[in-house]
Amino acid sequence: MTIDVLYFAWVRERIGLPREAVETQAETVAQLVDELRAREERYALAFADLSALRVAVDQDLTEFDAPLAGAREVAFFPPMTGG
Amino acid sequence: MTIDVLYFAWVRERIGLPREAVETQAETVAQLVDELRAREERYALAFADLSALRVAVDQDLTEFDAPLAGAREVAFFPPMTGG
Amino acid sequence: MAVRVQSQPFDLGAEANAFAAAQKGDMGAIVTFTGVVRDVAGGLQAMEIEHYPGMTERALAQIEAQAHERWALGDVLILHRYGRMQPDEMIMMVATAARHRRDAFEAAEFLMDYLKSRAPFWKKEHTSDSADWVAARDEDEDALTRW
Amino acid sequence: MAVRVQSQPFDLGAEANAFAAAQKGDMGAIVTFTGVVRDVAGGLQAMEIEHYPGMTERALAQIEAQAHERWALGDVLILHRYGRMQPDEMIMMVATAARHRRDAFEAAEFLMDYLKSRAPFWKKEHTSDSADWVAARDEDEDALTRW
Repeated sequence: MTIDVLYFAWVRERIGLPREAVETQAETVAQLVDELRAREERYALAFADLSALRVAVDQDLTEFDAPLAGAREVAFFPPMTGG
Repeated sequence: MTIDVLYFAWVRERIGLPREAVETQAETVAQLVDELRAREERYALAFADLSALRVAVDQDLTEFDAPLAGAREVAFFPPMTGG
Repeated sequence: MAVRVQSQPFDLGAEANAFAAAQKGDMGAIVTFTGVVRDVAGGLQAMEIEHYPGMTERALAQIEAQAHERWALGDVLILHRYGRMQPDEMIMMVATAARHRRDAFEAAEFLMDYLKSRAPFWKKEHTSDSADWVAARDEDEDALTRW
Repeated sequence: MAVRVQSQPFDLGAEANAFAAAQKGDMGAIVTFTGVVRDVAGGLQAMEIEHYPGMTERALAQIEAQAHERWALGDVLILHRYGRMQPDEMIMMVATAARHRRDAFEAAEFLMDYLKSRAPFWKKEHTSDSADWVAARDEDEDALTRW
């Protein structure tokens, strides 16, 4: 399946792009992260510490063990600092 | 001594005037209240239930057993309803 | 110190903007509370507010000073009207500025709780056939135990 | 439902007045919170706010819906900017209306606590020689345990 993967804030800066289409068979967010980490150093660095990251699947906050079945959009970003 | 006695809200309406100068030897607010009650029915009615009244001496909220030594102004009124 | 007691209407927007513009330094949080005349029971024609000139300003200044002692605040504004008001008119407002939002919120709630029960204002509701003094609510007195 | 996400500045006074004027019935209590760009460490030239278009509006609408479920409220406004801002510019505001002041205050605090940590905004501080993403504060995450 093809998933739109989005990056924000320093995750975006570290990976060097705001979004990309990713062809994957990953069944969970964590598996998708493993595939991305394996690509290049910049991905490995961005995903080095998952406790410093948050993830949203189809624009809802979720956990890294969340399933990806049917997902169209996955976003990775640091803890939010709005307000 | 002469004390300015002020009335507000329904206390003012019941007694029928907003303020008056009272010549008194009362040593406490409670003694002053007793003197006022003895004057006329409208005072007796206004001061019938002290739990429904509040008192300020020289513009500070206080209790009915507060001393009057040196006081220049005593005000009686119902519980406040500002805001 | 900013305490204002007046009979004239005030403009919430103008007051809020002026208050915000006056904050210097790192006061990043601004809270306002505004009280509006509402016709809860139906048939309200006017709200009349009596106060105790002199003591009112004194009580509000004391309440403001207590807020400054308890929280790290920038400016504080307490503005309260007296006299006759129509439904939908604004009765009063408070504004607080602080570095942290919790301080600004708590101080504004504190100011409201205290001025409700400790500042000498009395409300009278006028309908077409009656005029009744508003009774103090036990829950307003109880609110003071929070602080 | 009133959620607005925009890059343009907003006028607190105009928003507060419009919000108050829209309240009907017995909503006698109006609370606003406004967040302002402050230069806490010194040397701040600009604050940049990035957000996640689509998810932002969705998250704010969910937070607003939760507030309506938990408190008896009139209208709610959540307005948040993104893009580049100077010190002293307003970043965001919330407004709540309720019959009782406690509901209006609590709902406004709830909205602030949730949007701080659950709406997809990220702040970056620009000084003359650096640009740093603002770290999330533990106390902001901890604030959610109140609700």
